[in-house]
Amino acid sequence: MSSKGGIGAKTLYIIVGLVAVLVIAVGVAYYLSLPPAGQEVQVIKIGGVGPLSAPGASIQGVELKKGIEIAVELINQEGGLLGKKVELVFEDTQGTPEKGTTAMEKLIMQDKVPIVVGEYHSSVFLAEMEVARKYGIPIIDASAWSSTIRTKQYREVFATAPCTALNAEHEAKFIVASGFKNVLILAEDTDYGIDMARDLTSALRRLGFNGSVVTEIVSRTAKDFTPTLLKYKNLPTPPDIIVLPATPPAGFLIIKQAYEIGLVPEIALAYEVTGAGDRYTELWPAVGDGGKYLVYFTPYSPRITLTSLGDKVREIYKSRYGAEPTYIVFNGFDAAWAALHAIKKAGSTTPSALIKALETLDIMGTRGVIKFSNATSPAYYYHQWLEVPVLTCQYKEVNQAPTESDIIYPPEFATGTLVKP
Amino acid sequence: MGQEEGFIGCWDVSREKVLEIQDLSKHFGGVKAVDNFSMEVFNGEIVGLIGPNGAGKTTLINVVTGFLTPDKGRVVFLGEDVTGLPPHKINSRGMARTFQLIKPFANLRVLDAIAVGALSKSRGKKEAYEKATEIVRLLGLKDPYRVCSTLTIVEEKLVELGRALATRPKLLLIDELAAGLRPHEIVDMRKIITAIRKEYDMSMVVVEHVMPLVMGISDRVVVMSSGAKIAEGTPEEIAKDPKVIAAYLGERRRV
Amino acid sequence: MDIDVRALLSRRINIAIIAGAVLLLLLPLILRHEYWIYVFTIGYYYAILALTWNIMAGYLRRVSFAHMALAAIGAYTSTLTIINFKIPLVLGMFLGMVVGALSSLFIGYLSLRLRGVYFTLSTLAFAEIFRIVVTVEYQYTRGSLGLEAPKLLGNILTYVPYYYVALAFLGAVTILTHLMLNSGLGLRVKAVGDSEEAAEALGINSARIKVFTFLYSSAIASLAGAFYGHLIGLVSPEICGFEQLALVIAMSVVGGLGTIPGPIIGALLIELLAEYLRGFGIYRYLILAALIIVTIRFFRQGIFGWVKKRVLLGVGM
Amino acid sequence: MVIELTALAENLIVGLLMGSFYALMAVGLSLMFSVMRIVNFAHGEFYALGGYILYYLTTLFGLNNFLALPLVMAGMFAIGLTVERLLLRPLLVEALGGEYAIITTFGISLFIVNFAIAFFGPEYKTPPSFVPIFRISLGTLYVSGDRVLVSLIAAGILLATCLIIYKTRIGLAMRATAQNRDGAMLCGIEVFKTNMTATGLAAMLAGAAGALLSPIMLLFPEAGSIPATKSYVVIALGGMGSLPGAIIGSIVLGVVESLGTVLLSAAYRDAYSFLVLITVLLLRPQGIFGVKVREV
Repeated sequence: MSSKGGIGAKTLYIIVGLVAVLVIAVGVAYYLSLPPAGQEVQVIKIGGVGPLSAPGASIQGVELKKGIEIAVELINQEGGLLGKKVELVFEDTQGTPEKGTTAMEKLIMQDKVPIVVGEYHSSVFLAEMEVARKYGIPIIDASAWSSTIRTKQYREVFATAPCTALNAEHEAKFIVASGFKNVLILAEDTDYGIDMARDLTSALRRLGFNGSVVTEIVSRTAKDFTPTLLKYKNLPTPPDIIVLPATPPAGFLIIKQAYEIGLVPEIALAYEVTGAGDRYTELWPAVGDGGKYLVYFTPYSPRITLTSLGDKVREIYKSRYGAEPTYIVFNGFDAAWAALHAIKKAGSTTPSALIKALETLDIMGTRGVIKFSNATSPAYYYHQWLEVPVLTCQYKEVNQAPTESDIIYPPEFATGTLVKP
Repeated sequence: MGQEEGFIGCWDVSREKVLEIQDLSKHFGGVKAVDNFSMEVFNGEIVGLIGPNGAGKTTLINVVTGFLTPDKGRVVFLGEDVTGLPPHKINSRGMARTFQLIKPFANLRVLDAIAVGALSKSRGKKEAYEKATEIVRLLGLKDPYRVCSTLTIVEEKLVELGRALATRPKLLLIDELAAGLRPHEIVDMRKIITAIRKEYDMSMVVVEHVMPLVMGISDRVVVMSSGAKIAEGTPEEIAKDPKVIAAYLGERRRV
Repeated sequence: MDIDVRALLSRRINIAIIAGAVLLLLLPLILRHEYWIYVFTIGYYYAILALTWNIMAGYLRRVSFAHMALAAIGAYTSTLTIINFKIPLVLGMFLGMVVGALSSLFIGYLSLRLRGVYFTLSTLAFAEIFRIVVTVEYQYTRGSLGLEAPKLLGNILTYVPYYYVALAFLGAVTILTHLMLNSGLGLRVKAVGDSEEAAEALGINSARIKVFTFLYSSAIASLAGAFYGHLIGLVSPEICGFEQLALVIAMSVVGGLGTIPGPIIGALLIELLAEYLRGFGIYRYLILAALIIVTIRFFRQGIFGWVKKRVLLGVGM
Repeated sequence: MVIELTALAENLIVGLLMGSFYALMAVGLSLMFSVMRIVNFAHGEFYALGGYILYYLTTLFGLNNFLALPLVMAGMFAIGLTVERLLLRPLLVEALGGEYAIITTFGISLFIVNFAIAFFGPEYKTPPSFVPIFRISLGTLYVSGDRVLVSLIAAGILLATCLIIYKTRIGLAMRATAQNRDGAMLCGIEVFKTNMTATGLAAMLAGAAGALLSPIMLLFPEAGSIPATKSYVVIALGGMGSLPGAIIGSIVLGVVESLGTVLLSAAYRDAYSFLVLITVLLLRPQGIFGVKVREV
């Protein structure tokens, strides 16, 4: 072989050698980044998970992270926990179950966090709680609403976020209390939409509602809902309230097109129940005049009387980010606040102690006292914060911001009553 | 079908008919590309098929080899009616072709490209590569490990010819192989075709414009103009035939 | 110089590949980190998908947008049959592969006799219909919430066994594909890829070759999907998301179109990079997109293609 | 479910209106395919870009919609040219297989979507509408007036494009290149110029559709994916590369979808167009107007 051949072989071996060294270096680097097992740990790390990039809902993920960060800040201002500073390690789960599992593995095995808080997508949380159960690490659901998370009744899983079944009870009570007779539910073709429709229908039945309840599934990615809406507008007895478990863009488009064909608000009121009602900067340009008289479900309204802690959090958020916090910020804060106080109550970071502490926790959150129910029936009560406040508000003017819209249900929080055109 | 060596160049009716085209027609909209065209090829014979541009030669080849289905007429090959069969079935029966617009296997090496042709008639990959190496030697292709996209025009045409040969055809249809070649390359091509003829027992139809090539090697010549056959015979007869000259040079203006 | 450079070259490449394989075998001992072992296991899953996608795009020169849908079919079929009919897990995965293969026959019959772009369009249509059906037939598939899938090896505490199952799966697929592509059949696939008409004229039934290649690629992809479902423990529509398809295509293109080791290298590199750059969340797919465009525009042969050419030059071609 | 005649008629009108927008997308796509034999898989993202340019022109610079529209179209034309010049031309020059073009346009699509997510933000934007919402009622029939007006604009743009293609020199050059690229080259047509114009026109039309529809249908980074898949169905339905086919195909698709939602179930709405695509591929692969092409 000509000498030139030698060079070829050498280049190849160099390349393979390089790759090998790189891989080992990465491994060793990570191995060293671990805190030495023996020494006393100066910092208590708590894990945070949520979608910060596509294909996840990155806006909500970022707000969730801000809420948790504010909680950690406040605890550190009060001298941290067990004499140590608290550090948040937040992992981007990108809205896919695979990344959720990866994030949990990293947090538990590498960062050695004793407790994890977070998540917005229910499917990702389902994957994360399996990893939590595998290692016996407690995890608190901050903003994933699916009831399936609660009905599995894992001991490690707690939830401060509202859940669809609870919300359905609230919405059913509102519909009955406001005297609507014909309910139309336009649910998006996802598990969320369909679960909501089913839960709301059964909740209405349990309250003895004798009016008509019709459910229609619509495609989440469709752009034009006019044909479906026309169908209901031309019925002999058209609906007087249209409940919309349909996330944007579908939800917004339905409201706009229902207004265009004269179904809303003259014939029926629209009742947006996904919590997107308070994203008013996106809602109003999308629905325009169709938003007048829009009734919307939300776990938080600026006009709700917050606890002193809640006001403090709101001020910090407004001063730092120059905007009104949405409910996701409070969800993140309350979940983290519960986790931190569990560590304080347990006086240690051993997971089993934390779980017992959470089960008997009783602390003041941003919107009321946080307590986790230990009831096992109905199934979704287990480790759920039952009294998480949920509200129904109404925009009475076009382009109204949540700070001015009235809370119209439940009566104890109400700042105004339901208005029909 | 052992057939004694027929005399080259003169009729021998007893010889067996390899290909028979019976009044074949193919129209594209109003254009009669092939119009009631009939022709025969006998075993061991080289038939030249000439005609002006757009006479329908390539369309005829495409119909005979199954790439286009005819509107009317039949194609009988080795006594079997193959009209309308897909190209790969016709090839497996022993009829191979090259393309006027050559279709190289750009990413394969020369040896691989020729081996592809040999695959269908070999038991395994090894036998296919043996046949391919033999054809590379026959065609005098240098360095068979180069990738086809780096070949010159002549080499590409030789590979096209070589892979067709590798399918061990009974009848080889060569579509304007000499097009675009320089004079000395045409002489080489002629030598190769005669060498092939000696090496393999097969008949050929050579579609060509380059007169020195087709007239030199053809036993018989068929002339096609606007889809129809206008003349047939030995190269010498065709050269003198007034109809052929008219078709090529246009009518002699009568003063 | 009439020496067969390919033979000489392959000996060198084989040495490198064996060295790489041994390195990967020992990796769990070196790393001893559940997190990194898990990341590599996911990397092998993507390597299998990139490799099988590359067979279609790199050799048969047909781009399929249904590759992730086929993986999802494997995952959903396996999980649904196991949950509803209580069959053993491995049988479920096998059924997943069979259903994936049958789906490829359906798409293949539909479009493979037409020009390349029709095939791509019908794979796109198939993937979209599959995604819609999965979200709308919620009572079986639980829609976007995803379906719990039993774990492949029960709930053991470590991922090391999964790592070796994935590595063995990848090794088997690589060897099988190498044998197939270097056989007579492989030569036919490459011929049909380069010029269908020329292959047809040489006696190759190009329709059958195309259907077989797509069947081979889809069956393995669905089996990989089934494995993925039982690794993660949750089967959700995200498996066949647009982002996952982009990931697999980038891995295949950056690694080296039309090569076998290329997509594997691309898969491991991009998966490690993506994990390593966790902070770059928002820009991750922007970087991936740029990688695809730049590689096709300037660096068409990809990483392994470049290495092969370098070594070829080294050998005095 | 008793479907009265009015509901059917109303839906027919909705179908026709949607058809005009699908046509804008389909004609652009079909033009690129006929001239360059490339299906541009980033066509949906050209739609979204058009929407974003309109959004920023109107909100940041306070331009009136009707003034902004021509700017959007000019901007998109330029983007089309650059994409062709930088990324698509080398593939044609080196006569590479179709798969490289498909992968490149897929990369461009991925790039634009994620560029939008990173820099324009993932939330739902709504540019100001061209015309305030008003309703026309023809007897018992009800039609949303603003949509009718906007689809008239779309029809106008479509007409202008057809004039360019069938009446001007560059249009002739494009049609010649579509027939036979080598033949066109032989008679002195600068094929690269026609390719650039075709891509530019395609991007302009898609951008116009995006600009016209975004005020009605909300704008977000992935907004282009549904209209794109619809236009793939249409060009397959109408026959690859045939402009009349693209226009009629879009109208048919618009009507099939809106009637389908009322007669069948709304949940499977998007699936109908794909089922149409699959049946067309099965029965008549070259589409209604297309011609069976065999590259021999």
